[in-house]
Amino acid sequence: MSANSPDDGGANEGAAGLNASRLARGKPRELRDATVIRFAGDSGDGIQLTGSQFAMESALAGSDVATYPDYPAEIRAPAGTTYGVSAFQVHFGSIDIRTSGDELDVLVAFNPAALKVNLQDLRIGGMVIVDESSFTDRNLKKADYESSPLDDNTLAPYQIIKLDVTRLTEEAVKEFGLSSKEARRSRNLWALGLMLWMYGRSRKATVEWLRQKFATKPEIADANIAALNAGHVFGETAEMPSDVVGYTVNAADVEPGLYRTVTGTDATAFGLVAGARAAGLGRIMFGSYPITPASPLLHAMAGLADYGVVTFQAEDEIAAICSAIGASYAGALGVTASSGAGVALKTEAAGLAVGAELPLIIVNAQRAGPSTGMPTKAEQADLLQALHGRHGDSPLVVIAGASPADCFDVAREAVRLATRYMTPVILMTDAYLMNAAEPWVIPDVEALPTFPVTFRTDPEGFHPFLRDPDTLARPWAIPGTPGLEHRIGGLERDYSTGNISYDAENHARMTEVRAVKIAEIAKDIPLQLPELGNDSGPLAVVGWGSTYGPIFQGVRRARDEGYDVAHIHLRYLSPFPRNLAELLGGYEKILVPEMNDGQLVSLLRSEYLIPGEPFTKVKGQPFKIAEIYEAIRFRMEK
Amino acid sequence: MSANSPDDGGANEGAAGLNASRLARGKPRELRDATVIRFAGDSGDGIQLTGSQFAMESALAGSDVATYPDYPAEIRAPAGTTYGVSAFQVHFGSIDIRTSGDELDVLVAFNPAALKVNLQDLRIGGMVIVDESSFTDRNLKKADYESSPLDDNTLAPYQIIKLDVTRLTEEAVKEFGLSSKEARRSRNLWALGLMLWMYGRSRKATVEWLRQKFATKPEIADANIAALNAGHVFGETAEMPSDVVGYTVNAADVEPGLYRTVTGTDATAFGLVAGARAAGLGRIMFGSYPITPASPLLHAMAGLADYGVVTFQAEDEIAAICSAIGASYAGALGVTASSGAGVALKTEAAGLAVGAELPLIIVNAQRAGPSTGMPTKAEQADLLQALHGRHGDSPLVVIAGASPADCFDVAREAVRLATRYMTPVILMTDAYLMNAAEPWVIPDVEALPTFPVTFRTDPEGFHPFLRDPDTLARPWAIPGTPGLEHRIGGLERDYSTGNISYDAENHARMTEVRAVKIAEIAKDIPLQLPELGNDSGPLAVVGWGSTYGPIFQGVRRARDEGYDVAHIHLRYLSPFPRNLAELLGGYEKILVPEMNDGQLVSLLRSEYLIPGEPFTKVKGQPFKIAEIYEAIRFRMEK
Amino acid sequence: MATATTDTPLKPAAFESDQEVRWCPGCGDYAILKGIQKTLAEVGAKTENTVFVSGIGCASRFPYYMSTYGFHTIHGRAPAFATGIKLANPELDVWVVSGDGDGLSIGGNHTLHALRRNVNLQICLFNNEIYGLTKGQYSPTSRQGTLSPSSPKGSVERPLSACSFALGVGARFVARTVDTMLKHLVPVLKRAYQHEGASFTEIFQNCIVFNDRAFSDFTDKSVAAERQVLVEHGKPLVFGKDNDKGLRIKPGTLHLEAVTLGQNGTTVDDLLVHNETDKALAQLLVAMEPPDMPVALGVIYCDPAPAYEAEVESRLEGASDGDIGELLRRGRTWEIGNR
Amino acid sequence: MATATTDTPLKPAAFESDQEVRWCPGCGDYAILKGIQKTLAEVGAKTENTVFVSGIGCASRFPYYMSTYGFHTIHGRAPAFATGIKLANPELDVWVVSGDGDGLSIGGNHTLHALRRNVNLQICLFNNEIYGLTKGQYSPTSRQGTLSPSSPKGSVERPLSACSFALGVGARFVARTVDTMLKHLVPVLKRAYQHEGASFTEIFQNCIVFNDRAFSDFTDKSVAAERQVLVEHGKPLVFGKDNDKGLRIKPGTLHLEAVTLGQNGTTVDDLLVHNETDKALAQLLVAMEPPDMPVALGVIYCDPAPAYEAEVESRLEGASDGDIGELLRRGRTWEIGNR
Ligand SMILES: Cc1ncc(C[n+]2csc(CCOP(=O)(O)OP(=O)(O)O)c2C)c(N)n1
Ligand SMILES: Cc1ncc(C[n+]2csc(CCOP(=O)(O)OP(=O)(O)O)c2C)c(N)n1
Ligand code: SF4
Ligand code: SF4
Ligand SMILES: [Mg+2]
Ligand SMILES: [Mg+2]
Repeated sequence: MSANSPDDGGANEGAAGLNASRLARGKPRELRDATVIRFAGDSGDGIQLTGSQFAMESALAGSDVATYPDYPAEIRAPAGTTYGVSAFQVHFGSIDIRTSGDELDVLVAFNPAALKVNLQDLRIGGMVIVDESSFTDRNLKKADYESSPLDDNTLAPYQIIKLDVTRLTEEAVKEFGLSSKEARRSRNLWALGLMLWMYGRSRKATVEWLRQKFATKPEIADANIAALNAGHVFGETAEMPSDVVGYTVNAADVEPGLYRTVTGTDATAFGLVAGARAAGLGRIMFGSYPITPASPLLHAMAGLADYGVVTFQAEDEIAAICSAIGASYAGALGVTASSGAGVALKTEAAGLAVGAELPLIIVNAQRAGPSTGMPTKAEQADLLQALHGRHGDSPLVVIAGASPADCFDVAREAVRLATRYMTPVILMTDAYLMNAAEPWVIPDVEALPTFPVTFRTDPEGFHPFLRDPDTLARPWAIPGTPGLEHRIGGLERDYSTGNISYDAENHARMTEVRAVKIAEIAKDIPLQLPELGNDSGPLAVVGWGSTYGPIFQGVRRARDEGYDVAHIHLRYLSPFPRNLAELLGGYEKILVPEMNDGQLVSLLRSEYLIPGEPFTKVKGQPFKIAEIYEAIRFRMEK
Repeated sequence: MSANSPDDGGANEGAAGLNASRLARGKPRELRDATVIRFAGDSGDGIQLTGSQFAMESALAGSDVATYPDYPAEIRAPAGTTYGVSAFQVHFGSIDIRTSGDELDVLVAFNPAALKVNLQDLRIGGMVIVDESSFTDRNLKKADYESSPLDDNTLAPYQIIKLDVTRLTEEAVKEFGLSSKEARRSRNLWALGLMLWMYGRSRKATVEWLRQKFATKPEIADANIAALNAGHVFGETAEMPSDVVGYTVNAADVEPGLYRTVTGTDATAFGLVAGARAAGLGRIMFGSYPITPASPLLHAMAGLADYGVVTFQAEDEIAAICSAIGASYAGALGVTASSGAGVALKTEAAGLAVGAELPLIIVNAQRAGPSTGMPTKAEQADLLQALHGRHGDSPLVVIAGASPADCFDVAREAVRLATRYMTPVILMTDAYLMNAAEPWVIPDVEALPTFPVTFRTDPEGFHPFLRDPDTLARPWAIPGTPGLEHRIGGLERDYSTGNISYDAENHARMTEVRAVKIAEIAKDIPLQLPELGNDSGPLAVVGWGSTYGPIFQGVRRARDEGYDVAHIHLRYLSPFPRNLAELLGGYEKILVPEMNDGQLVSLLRSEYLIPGEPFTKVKGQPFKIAEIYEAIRFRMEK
Repeated sequence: MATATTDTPLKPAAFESDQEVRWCPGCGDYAILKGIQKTLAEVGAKTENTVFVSGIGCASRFPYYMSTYGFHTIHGRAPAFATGIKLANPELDVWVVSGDGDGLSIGGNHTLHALRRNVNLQICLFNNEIYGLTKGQYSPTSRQGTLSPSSPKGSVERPLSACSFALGVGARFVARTVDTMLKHLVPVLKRAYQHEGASFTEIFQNCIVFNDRAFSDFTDKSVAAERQVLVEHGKPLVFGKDNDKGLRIKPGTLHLEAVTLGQNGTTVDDLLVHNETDKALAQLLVAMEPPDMPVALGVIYCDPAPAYEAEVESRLEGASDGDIGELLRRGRTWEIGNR
Repeated sequence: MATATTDTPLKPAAFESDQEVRWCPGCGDYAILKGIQKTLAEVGAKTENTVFVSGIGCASRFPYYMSTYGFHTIHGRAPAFATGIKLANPELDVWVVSGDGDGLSIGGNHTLHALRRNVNLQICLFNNEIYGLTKGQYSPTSRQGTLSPSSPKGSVERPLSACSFALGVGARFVARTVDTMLKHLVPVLKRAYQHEGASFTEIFQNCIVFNDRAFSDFTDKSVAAERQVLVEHGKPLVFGKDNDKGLRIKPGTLHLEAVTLGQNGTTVDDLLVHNETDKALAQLLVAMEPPDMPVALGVIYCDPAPAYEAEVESRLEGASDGDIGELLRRGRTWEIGNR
């Protein structure tokens, strides 16, 4: 196929490309189950777009995919610096993919800094593709390389492909008469074209996307498409080193359905609106104050006005949660989201929501602490804060998302529990979950179960702390309702009138009912089942939150090798599932991997007196599959 | 002795009174080990003064004493209302007294409301003294009594003494020509005089105090003294019901020394200044925002300017703790104090102090929660918040005072640990501890051990996170020191330079060193010993904080009756004493009484996997000795 | 303000709750309570559409004594709760009751941003220049040198002027009245109620227990007439027992001066006429202090602009029931069939 | 300000730290960094006596780039930390560096109270009318209608005027300057440094990435002269390319108007002379906005009063080493002998 007519390619163009290349290079493509590619360069190099497009083409070709973007901590660091490096990782394959991958099979580095920062993650024997022309003395210095890694034997352990991508791109776009600065901007598309060739992927979606994006500047679109095609052709023709072959990654055998990719951020936003709809609530009042990595959720919600979302960018996190509580008091679904320091500021008001027994959802996108810590890095160290980080005995619901797509279900569940039990719900996610993306079978929202709320309207026998005998929830009686005028607040309330009470017995009774109300929710949530393995045996690996992927894969690998190990993953942290004691009791050893100093394990030990063993990683990074696998082997062999 | 010359009374005037009364009434005084008296009336009735004076006279007579004031929740409720009742309880005796007492032996009620609210605490057969004249229909209605308890048999189970105290007082002060309104004001002194007679106490201190207080209004002083003496005479002469006798409470066999009474508030304030002095720190910067029951500590500190204390009444609790951290950064001792909601607001900044590793003392005067809860009532429900109520893994030191006087030692210890280990220390007290008072042997502060701090001055090899190999503390390098200019903050810091670092391994290392630094403090604190009982056996009752008194007495009572039970009381909650696992391991059962939903017990279970049993009381009131005792018996007999 | 309808207006008593009022006998809050109940009756407010939101403090006990909806929240945050309530249901009449500590110390920032955003709330600040509920510590409005449990040698801090603050942060309605001046308080609060957007009303309130007579220098019957100027839009700024004094621009300056009518020929026509839309005038009026100048009371500034929640609603462009299924399918999707 | 001594003053470079500056290329913060280093050199500040305290934000990264003491604290609280530092050691020169979000959104209340108390701090607010570090959401100073990730349909909120706010809460020194106007910025900051008590300086700062050219309407070379009035105490308020324009009191009002010299006989003598102690004038100056009026830059208000920490120290009356043993024995005590 010619570079000028890419559009004749199509869904099965990967196959076409495959034949083409066999003809061209006489070498057959090799088959791969799964591959991890990382694109890395300056923030200015369009790395994120390149990566997402590659992921998209892979998904369209039927692969299972997981991606993770790695933005620099600085807003826009000077070009060529190590701290300015932006990266995007794509893990795709014909098997099911649940993490963005342990080690890199291919690293595409647009400059020395990108190589410097990312090389450590490339597996021995992996492929590194660099743009020679960017390895100038100046750039080498910025990346503080004494000598060029292209000349010394830094890259000896790897398969290195040096290409003058810049020149090749410039040639490809010559005809469109762009400045060489503009031309350089297409480098990423040239490299994308090459990688799409290498994995036998179509360019169709990318071409469409470019046409759309540059609708107003067709010449830019054409130039970019030319660069894309040139990279592809470069692979097809014999210009590549002879030891380089193309690969075939077959379609994964995944659940049939209509797919899209979602980040944890998207999924949470979708889940919240779907949950409010299922509850029959016309409005979500999302009060928040920007903070990394929770801000994207504020941005996403701000785009959902047509779905009943009002966003309020408050002056601080305290005003944010208070506005959300006020909104719930007035009959909307009050939601607030934050991270680290911002969540700490919400603890006083969260206590009021517990005492006043109002629905509220607090999304905690955890990041590495303590204090400001490492704002862009993931951690799970706020679990104990979620459970105990308020003054007084103030029980509430805590649930956690396990994967980007899982956040949809968890967000809906948060709405159900908050409204059904008139309680705050803390929804735990983290920097990894919020930014990572994976394909998602779009659910038929109409078909999902609903859980309509009923606002109290009957004045007969009403008082604000009258309890539903089943749920122990108090009535949701909202301003505007004649005959239900009442006063609530943070002072202790009388069990049988709702008025202020300093009575000793009453306080004991109210403290107990608040605790029982939450504890009894265990009856209304699913029994805990292992994700993998038997419901008893020598070892269970117990996790929560974003460690799902690596634990699942690590346990699976161990099981494939014959180890009798189970994976148990908790969505419900407060209350715990009612059969958890029994389930955990069935294993000889309990191993609890967490991205913190051992928080869930301390809860399990205290709750069930089981000798759970912590396995902690506090590096602001997800576990690797291999780390989990090794931890299992080590414990089962000794 | 005549009412006009009270001053000839003296230290042994109690005895004199005793002879006098034997002569007068021909009835010998009965001996009592210990007695609990509560004075109760309107806030306007001078109840607090009456009670404290009685306590003082008892202490001066050599009794051991413990007192507890019970202020109304409202600032100044309308006269005669139940919610406007003010009370003051005095427990005194010749045995050692560690609580303000379970049940009342004597209730002095100045009006119906006072009777209504307090009668429930009077033991069957106890004595109730009322001012008849205040039992008007109006007052009875305010206290919502259908019929007068003086006429129906409400008081049948008790020994009731009806006196027209108002008239008797008016007569006594007639000669001074006060208005009957003013005269009425002396009712409390008349009653005090009577009680002082009943327990064979001197009036000397009270007379001196009145002369001093009304130095400028001698006629008021005279009137009050006359009322005081009249009450005393009334007891001595035959006017009392024949079944009423006087009592003798002998001096207690207490540690010799110079005594004063202290509340937990006083003791904490004294301990902080003594601690700063021992550390060689010239200034305490006490930043706080008023909140019940912590405000009195702010007031106390505001009075200690001459001892190096600067107080800053901040705009809120966040500014309060931030100002304290800033002060510590600049080389003073930063201290902040609050309660409930206010402590919740400090959690974000506390995390910064953990990350920046600066000395800081946070006093938490716990009150009943959640949210605003019951501001004047005591609770211990902030323990888990103290340990885990921050985002991220952020370990710090948590210690607790056990009795009013103990707060002096604990406050000094807080200063030692905060400065030696460059760490925040949370000092836990509660509404009971802060307000309760007990006699205290004034220590020779000069003789107490010192723990001088050394500010870093040597630029050689300096960086802000250089660690002392013994303590793992970083240097305290304060602005103004040439050559040590440096920058610190909340972002993760590089282990070996102190500069900002997002490095994965470094974060893991710093997280660990922060944890180890606190854990290793266990080497620098005393081994845990039982307060009572053996270091192994069938049952240990484990407590912390203000439950000390009732647990100690309850365990002692049980031991007196032959039960082999031990009392273990924890001052150190983080880290725990290094021998705690071993010690607790020595008992078959562990019972943990707490004024919360079971917080310490959850820590012990998680930490040591011991099946500690919670014994909770969440009523905003201290445990009664009998409650502890019964709980022990119940567990040891079944 | 919002949907007050006037069919069979309720009597003041209809706004009393069944709870016993528990302020100290003689507290200025009692008079304000009566005044607000009278105001609600006169504007024809409905109990079910009215919400009183407060923080913590003696003043903040207010909602318990009203028969409307009420939310006694946490210290200093009432304006944030109230904003959320308006964003959930703009139809409600929402009043914020706060104290000088609650609204200007811990809550200063929320008061600031509610005023800046112009959320349609009636913010009533009961200023007794002291922390009442916590037993008498000085507050951000206490005069310098105030003796209190936390300032035994007299407070050091300079007081904040509540109204200067409100004007400085962009409030579009600023008024001032006195607890005991029922005849003045009610009409002022009616104006506040009728004002679209955030209204800020400072009510001088006497704390008889911890700061008695804090305002007597201009509220005592004996001096009131000479020490108060009751401003009214369009009327000359006259004051004094015999209306013989007035305010005018000190010629050639940006300042006001008090003059006596008749004296060297000054007549009413020389006096400044109050213009409540003139912010510069408002700033000068709120800064006046006795003895040299009278204290300005009444609606000092009123210059309406669209309310925050109204503009938020307009941004929503109606549709709030969008098809979520369609939302999820939007953008790049792909079908995977059975294999 | 405090103990700057002038023996062998340091060069600006001496105030640079060894840390690589990591703002975006072209960020206005670079120019301010240079300006402050120059200021410190010129006033003869000492690195060991100087502390920079900041909150969180791009602006708040500032302390890392200075060779002085520095504390990068938490978001919005810098003034509270700085107050504690001054109360621990009044001798230190303490600067607060903050952004419009840090200092006016989450931190508004602390800025307010530090200014009200008049703590001797140099508060520099880098106003780029955007949240830079969190990637471009609108801030409390953003113009209405600002398009940002959190306001896809344009922001609804009315912006706060930093200087009106500062004047409203009782600041005694209020100044304004521009990141790129080094020759103006340095003298203004020197004044701020020399001012006893809290100084508030708003620095218009260009965020090239998220809010580029936010101030170009009055900072662009082409328009600067016509759109800026550089105020100087005692000098007439003149502006314009050819100094042919000026400000005067609109006769008979409390307002300012811009006039052109020469036109219907106006001369310099008709113009208002800047008086930095005149608060009313200051309030009018900070409220001026283009195109009708020029933006006022320079020391707009300066009317010193005793600094907070100085008055605190005076209350201490020296003695701080009182005999603690004596303290404990004070009041009622009694001796219990051996029995
Ligand atoms: C977070 C928090 N901090 C402090 C308090 C204690 N507190 C309650 S009311 C109050 C101040 C009351 O003063 P003001 O707002 O002027 O109201 P007033 O009692 O004078 O009417 C304080 C400090 C609290 N309840 N919550
Ligand atoms: C408690 C808390 N809330 C939110 C954040 C996230 N955050 C960091 S900086 C910032 C605002 C930055 O804007 P500005 O103060 O104007 O500084 P700039 O970056 O524009 O210089 C926010 C919201 C945080 N770090 N801490
Ligand atoms: S303390 Fe003061 S403000 Fe509070 S109720 Fe009593 S008088 Fe009123
Ligand atoms: S984001 Fe804006 S303010 Fe922040 S460094 Fe970049 S240009 Fe400067
Ligand atoms: Mg007040
Ligand atoms: Mg900004």
